[in-house]
Amino acid sequence: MRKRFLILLIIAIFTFGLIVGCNNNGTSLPEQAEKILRIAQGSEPPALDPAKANDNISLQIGQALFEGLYRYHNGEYIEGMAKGEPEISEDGLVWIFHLKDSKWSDGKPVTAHDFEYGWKRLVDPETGSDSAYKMTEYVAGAMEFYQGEGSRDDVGVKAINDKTLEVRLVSNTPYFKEIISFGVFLPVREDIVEKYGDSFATKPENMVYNGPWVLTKWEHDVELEFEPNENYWNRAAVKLDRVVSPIISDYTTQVNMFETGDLHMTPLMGEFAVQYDKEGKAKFIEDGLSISVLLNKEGFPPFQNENIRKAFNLAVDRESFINNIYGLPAIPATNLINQAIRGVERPFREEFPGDYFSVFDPEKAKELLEKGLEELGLDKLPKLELMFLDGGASPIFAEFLQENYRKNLGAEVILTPISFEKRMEISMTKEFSALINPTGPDFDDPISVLEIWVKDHPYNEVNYNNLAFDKLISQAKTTQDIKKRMELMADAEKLLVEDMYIIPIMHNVMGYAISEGVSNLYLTPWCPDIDWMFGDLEITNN
Amino acid sequence: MSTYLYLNRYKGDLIMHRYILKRIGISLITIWLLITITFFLIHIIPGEPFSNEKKLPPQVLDNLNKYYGLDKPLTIQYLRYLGNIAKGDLGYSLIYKGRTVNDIISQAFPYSAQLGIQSLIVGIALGLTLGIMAALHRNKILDYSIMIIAVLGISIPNFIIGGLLQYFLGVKYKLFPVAQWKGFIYTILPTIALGTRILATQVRMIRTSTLDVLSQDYINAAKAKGINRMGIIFRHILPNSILPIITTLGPLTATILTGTFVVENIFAIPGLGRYFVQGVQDLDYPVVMGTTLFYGIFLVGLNFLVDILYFFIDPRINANSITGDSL
Amino acid sequence: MKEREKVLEVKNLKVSFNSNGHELKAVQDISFYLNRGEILAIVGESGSGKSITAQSIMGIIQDYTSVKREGNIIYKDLDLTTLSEKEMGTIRGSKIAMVFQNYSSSLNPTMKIGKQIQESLIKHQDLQKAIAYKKSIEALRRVGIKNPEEWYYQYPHQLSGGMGQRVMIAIALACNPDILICDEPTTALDINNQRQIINLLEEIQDKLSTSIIFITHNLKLINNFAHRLLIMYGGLIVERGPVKEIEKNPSHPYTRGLYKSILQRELRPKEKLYTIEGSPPNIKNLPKGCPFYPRCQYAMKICVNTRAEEIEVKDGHKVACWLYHHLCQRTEKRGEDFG
Amino acid sequence: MKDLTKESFEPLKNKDIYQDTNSLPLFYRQNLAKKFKKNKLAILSLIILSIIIILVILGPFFVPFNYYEQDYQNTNLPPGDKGHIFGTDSLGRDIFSRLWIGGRVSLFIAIIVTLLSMIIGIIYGSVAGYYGGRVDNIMMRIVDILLAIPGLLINIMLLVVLKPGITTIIIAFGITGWLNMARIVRGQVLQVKEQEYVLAARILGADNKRIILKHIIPNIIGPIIVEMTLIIPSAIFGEAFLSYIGLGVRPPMASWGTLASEGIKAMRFYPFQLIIPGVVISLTILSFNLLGDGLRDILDPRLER
Amino acid sequence: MDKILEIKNVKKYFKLANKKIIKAVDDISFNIKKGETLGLVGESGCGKTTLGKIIMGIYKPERGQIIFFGKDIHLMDRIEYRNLSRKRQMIFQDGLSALNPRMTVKDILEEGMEIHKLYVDNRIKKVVELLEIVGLTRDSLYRYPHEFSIGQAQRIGIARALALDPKFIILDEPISSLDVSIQAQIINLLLEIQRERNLSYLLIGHDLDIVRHMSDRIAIMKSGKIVELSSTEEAWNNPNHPYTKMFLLQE
Repeated sequence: MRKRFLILLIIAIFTFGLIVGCNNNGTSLPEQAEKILRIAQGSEPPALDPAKANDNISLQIGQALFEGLYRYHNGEYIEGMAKGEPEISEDGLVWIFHLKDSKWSDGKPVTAHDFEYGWKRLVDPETGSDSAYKMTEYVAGAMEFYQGEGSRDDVGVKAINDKTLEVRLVSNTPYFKEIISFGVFLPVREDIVEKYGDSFATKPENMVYNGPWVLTKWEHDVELEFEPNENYWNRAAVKLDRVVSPIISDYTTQVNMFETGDLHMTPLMGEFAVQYDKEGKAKFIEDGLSISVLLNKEGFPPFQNENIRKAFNLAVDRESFINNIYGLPAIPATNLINQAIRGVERPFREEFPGDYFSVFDPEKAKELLEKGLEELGLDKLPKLELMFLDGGASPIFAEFLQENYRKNLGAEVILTPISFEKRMEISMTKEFSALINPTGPDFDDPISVLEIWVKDHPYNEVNYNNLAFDKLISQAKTTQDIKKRMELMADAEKLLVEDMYIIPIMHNVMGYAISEGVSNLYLTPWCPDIDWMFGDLEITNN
Repeated sequence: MSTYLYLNRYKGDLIMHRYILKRIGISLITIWLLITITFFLIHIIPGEPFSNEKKLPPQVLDNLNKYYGLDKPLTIQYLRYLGNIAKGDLGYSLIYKGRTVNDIISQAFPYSAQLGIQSLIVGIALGLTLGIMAALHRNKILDYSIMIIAVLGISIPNFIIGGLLQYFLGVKYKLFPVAQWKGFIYTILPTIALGTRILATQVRMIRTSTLDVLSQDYINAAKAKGINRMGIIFRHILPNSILPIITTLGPLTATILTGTFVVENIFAIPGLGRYFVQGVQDLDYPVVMGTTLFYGIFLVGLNFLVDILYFFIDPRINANSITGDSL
Repeated sequence: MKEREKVLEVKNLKVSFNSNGHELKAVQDISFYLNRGEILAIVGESGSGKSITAQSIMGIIQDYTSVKREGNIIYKDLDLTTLSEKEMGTIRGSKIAMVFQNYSSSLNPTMKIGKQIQESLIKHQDLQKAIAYKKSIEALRRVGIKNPEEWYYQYPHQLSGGMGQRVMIAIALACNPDILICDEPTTALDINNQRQIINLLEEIQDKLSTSIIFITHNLKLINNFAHRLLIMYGGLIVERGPVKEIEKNPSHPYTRGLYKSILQRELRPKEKLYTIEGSPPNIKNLPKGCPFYPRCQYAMKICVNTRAEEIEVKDGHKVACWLYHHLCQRTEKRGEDFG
Repeated sequence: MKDLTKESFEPLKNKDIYQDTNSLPLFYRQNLAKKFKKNKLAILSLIILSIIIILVILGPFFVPFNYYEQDYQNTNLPPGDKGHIFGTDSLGRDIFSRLWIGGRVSLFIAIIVTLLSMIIGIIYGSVAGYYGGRVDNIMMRIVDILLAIPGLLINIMLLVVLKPGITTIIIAFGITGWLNMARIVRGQVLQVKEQEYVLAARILGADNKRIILKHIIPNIIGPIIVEMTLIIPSAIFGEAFLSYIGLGVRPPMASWGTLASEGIKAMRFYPFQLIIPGVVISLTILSFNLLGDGLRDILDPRLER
Repeated sequence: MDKILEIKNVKKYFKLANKKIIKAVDDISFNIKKGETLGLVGESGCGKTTLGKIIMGIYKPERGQIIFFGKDIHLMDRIEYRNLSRKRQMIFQDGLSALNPRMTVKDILEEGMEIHKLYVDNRIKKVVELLEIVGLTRDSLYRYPHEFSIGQAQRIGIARALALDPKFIILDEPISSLDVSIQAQIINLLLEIQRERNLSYLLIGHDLDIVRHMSDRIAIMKSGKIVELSSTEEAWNNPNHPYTKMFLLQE
């Protein structure tokens, strides 16, 4: 289920469909004493209902409006509604959280019952949440309830009293705190949901907030406006007076608005990234997103041959793409785990560099291809259909790949742009030959990238099947020693790369330009990728 | 004489009646056809909207399908759809959770309508002025210059005009806001971007129809009455050269729709065009169907009004014309 | 015809058009006058320049790329050719008015009949709407339209032929002009209606002593109607004089031909008619001399390159033909050979 | 006046001295050619179109580059640099050859759509117009109804339903393109068939086939050609619009629409990438429009005499 | 075969857009003899042109018989009916608009011969002959209609009608669009042709002098009905119907 989420994340970033921008209207709008941050959204938030949010924008806004037990902020997991660390049972299966004294925006206290209701609602089949998988994999009884087999009462979430929440897990999950920091594990007020029914969270009036901000205006497809939540327990940390989010879907328009001072922030892409970088105005930050190409031997039989798969890997001139076309200083990938993911103490990639192959080697590729063809008894490769998500940088990368395969392998590649919906469908049907796959981890651990490739995992889209790999993963999942875990995962990654059903292309980097005077605006490699909750703004008087 | 006149009037009423009834009939058939075509086109699309949700528990899937009415056979769905449309209910968006298509349309359309109407007014007003000027100065420099502007206007795709305007007048010279729609000043660039094309098509048509009018004897007759230039232009040329324009209002509105898709995107205007294109890309069926229907019904309605308007404005639609059927 | 006062005098009018580099001489040097209360008929075939003459007087020649108009058109003491467009606008419709050939194309199809009558009243007499309305009704009644209050609100397409032409006349007469120019006002009508229109014009001339220039190609129509007659051919006036006089003694070979080819009751049925051979000249290529010589049975050498001066055959009856030159010895000129 | 002699008054023997220009033979076709020559704009458009068409056909052969080869060391080169006449795009592809290849696609679409619309439109329109009466009534009511359905929306929906690509674009445009043609043809046929020369031919005993082929078609071909020159630019335009919203042809194929919408993205930094396809699209549409206008003037029978 | 054409109780109605019915031709009967000219006069809109078109087979009458050379056209087979078009012809009011602007004079004159496969060997000779009959020279052969004046165009129209050697011609106001000096030429031409070929004419017109001059008998139409049908002399000298009196004597 996670895969779905990954893809959403990806689309968000790689296709610029749901870009976030951050902005300050200091220059072009009349000066106010108010500190107003202007930060654009690439589209309307599809859903602000915590149970239904599953995209970058909704989650970004959700983290400002609501607060779960813990939250990810400026690179670390900090306290939210929870007071201190949870109490974890010996076997690691029961977690007990204590809540702070805090209030909803309407003045009622936030209780453990709100959490219980919110979490159960997430996995209630009636809700039909796309993010339910986040919980069903970890919390006892959740999967059964979600699939209509178990009952609501058997879900392992329980408010022991107003301030104490008990959670029972399926298995020992050391990183459970990280999991629940994600923006769907939120408290939800039963009375409000009952009151508004289907229209819950579709209008500012139809919701209550326990996060740092309240939504004051939601003009569809035009603008959202936020004001500080006076009942927020840490009101002092909220510095801005207002945040305005115009919805701008055209990328160039966003940059234009940034340049005229109508926005405080804009993402940078392509030529804009290059130009801003030259002027020293670009800020690049590691991104959890990696781009790879999935090869499906069922869809394209020649991919059964390892040499052919490797030929398709070595034929891609990653550096040329990044240096001359892509604009952003992404990292050519010779492995699958993103540079942003933590290892034992430092980033995983620093501890395990994992340069498993040379970045680009057309001669070798050609050689491997011929060898592979010979082994298969083929004269020529049949036509290959390469699918890619339409929009943003994907088409240009697809064209790049198409030409690389034509030039270096003589392969005829047909490009098929697909919609997001179609991509989702492929995830289920696994009917494809090759697929450009921008993807990122759900949480900050290599396991998130690797675990889906075990046999029979629903998101193992290439039907990867390697017993040794599966064994390493199951070991890694249960090992408590973090160093050992990382080593196991590095070995697993090596196996996965060597089999080359997944061709790593690059690990992404995001580029932003931010107006002067804006501070405490955090960009994170994970979804949601912008965190403006505690941002600040210097008011210039000119 | 008098009886003849009264008879004539009575006949006029009768014809009017029949004419309007006939038009209403045709409009209704058109709308029905539109609904049907839209419905079946959407259902040819490979894959059910929720087929990708196979891994969802069956109960969830059922709920979703029931919610969106996809669990019934196609004919039932079709009938239900017809029924819902008759009730004015266009369903829920698949992408924007909890928002009805009616809701989206009622929120987004006013923007498109304002943009469209502004462009239409600017385009037609300028088009009329320039077109008549060109015709009055036929084959002189003024005529050529106006025609060059007009032809350039129809030769440059909308999105290029929009992009150029935004960059030069917005970013570079900072004369107008770059994007959004928050007051009159914001509407200027998009209106120009969209209006240019309307202007260009109108200028050519008005010029032709004005030339036609100018060659009519009644212009000479008006001159012979001693009517001055302005009088001739406003009372004799304008009402007559404007007539052919009215019949093109329908197709013109369709042109404007195309324009709004592009212009709304470039200038971040939350209009319906943007929802439609977005809906197409997201395969948000209810939105695509709803928007298409809405536009279609809107256009059909507009055509109907134009026909009626024409009936009143052009006194020549003759009650006594022979239909061609002989008994 | 008591007062012999000239209300209009046209002197040496020349009109030419430039069409694709060709100079088209529509009117080549004509002069004539119009007395107060007189009906002057101008008769000629298509291309003879008669309509262009009328339009030149009104100053409304159009539809050609470049028009050249020379000569003087003097209305009372005013030379119309020197007036600005604006000044001319005060003359048109109020002092000199015009009735066009085809009412269906000369009435604005999108304007109510009453409005079209009112228009010139408001323009020239600066009347209030209510008075203008009354006056328009009056104008309609004057041309013999019953129930003018009804017709006031009708559109031109609802008119029948005779009615349409009456409305045209009503418009022209709205401001009581001194001169009414009728450019083939009856050509598109039935004989029945033709007669009525002629009667109407006669009546108007009688009552209002309006001077009328009546342009037609139909000689029969003017017999008992017009006072004087101009015969035009190829942009020139070939013969002029009192109608009765010319009818009695048509002098120019063309005029004679015209009168002869009008059917005479005395002819036996199916008897061969007298004809003028050939076709009217093309104004793109007019002969240097007499425009009629290619069709003239009496053509002489001199006719080819030289135009004849007008020669007075009788009081006020003038003809432009070399046959009447004192040096010409030919006898045909006296018209003895035809009755 | 001075040298009038008796001789001057001798009867003229030979009147042939006067020659009416009217009788000089002037052939209809010559006349058309002459009128065409006089219409400088139409000539200019024709010349521009010919150049564009020649370049579209032959252009790609003039340069040592092809439209799909990517040169990563030479991306976004300005025009003229390193032998790239119009420079290179963001993938280092030669814009000159892409432009003409794109032209092939755009013009191919335009021409096929036009032909399709013409064939359907002419047949439909002339059947309705010629047979008139109830047949006409029903046929035209169908057209009216179809015309009231916004064609663009149907086009987009079709492109979503079917796979995007040249064929689909052609089908989508073709489905709606013929309607106007049918209306125009029908109107013309109705008009022409009431002409007295058609009556005259019928009275001579001519059958339907003869009347259609000899009397109607030659007299309505003008408006048809004019309409044709107007469908072409609207198809080019439509394709550009579809490319902009992402429903255009598939890479590595290019079309003028895809080039222009790529160009608009690069406008800030490499304006030539927009200007070049922009100018060529505009020139083509402009020329077709002017040619159409010119032909309308030339073929207008009212201006014939 | 004395009677070239017999019309019996012919009716033709038109339906207007407002469902009103116009009785354009309302129960008309008459006949035309060999070599005879029947003048058909009436105010515009009285149905005389419609009647002409019915006789030419352009309109189908609602009711009534049209008998050519003794045979009802409804009873004719295809070939007979086809051959009928050789025997009946029509001359139009506007000579120019009756000529296809895209055809040369030669093509126009040859068309009838082509249709009826006449003079296969020497059509051009026949065409030149026809041109001479109507007073045009052979240099007109390859010219297009717009190069001619209206009078000349009318002559071409006459030549076209004569090409098939018809027995009966409808003249639909053949001279009303012509200049005065040309009218007489065309009348003479028509009279001459009639005399030479012993043709029958149905002359539709509103210029009474011309109709009177050319016709043997005259029919006066009013609102789709014939109110008077008598010899020309009698109609003028001794009209029966009051309408005739009013109509004929208004000159």
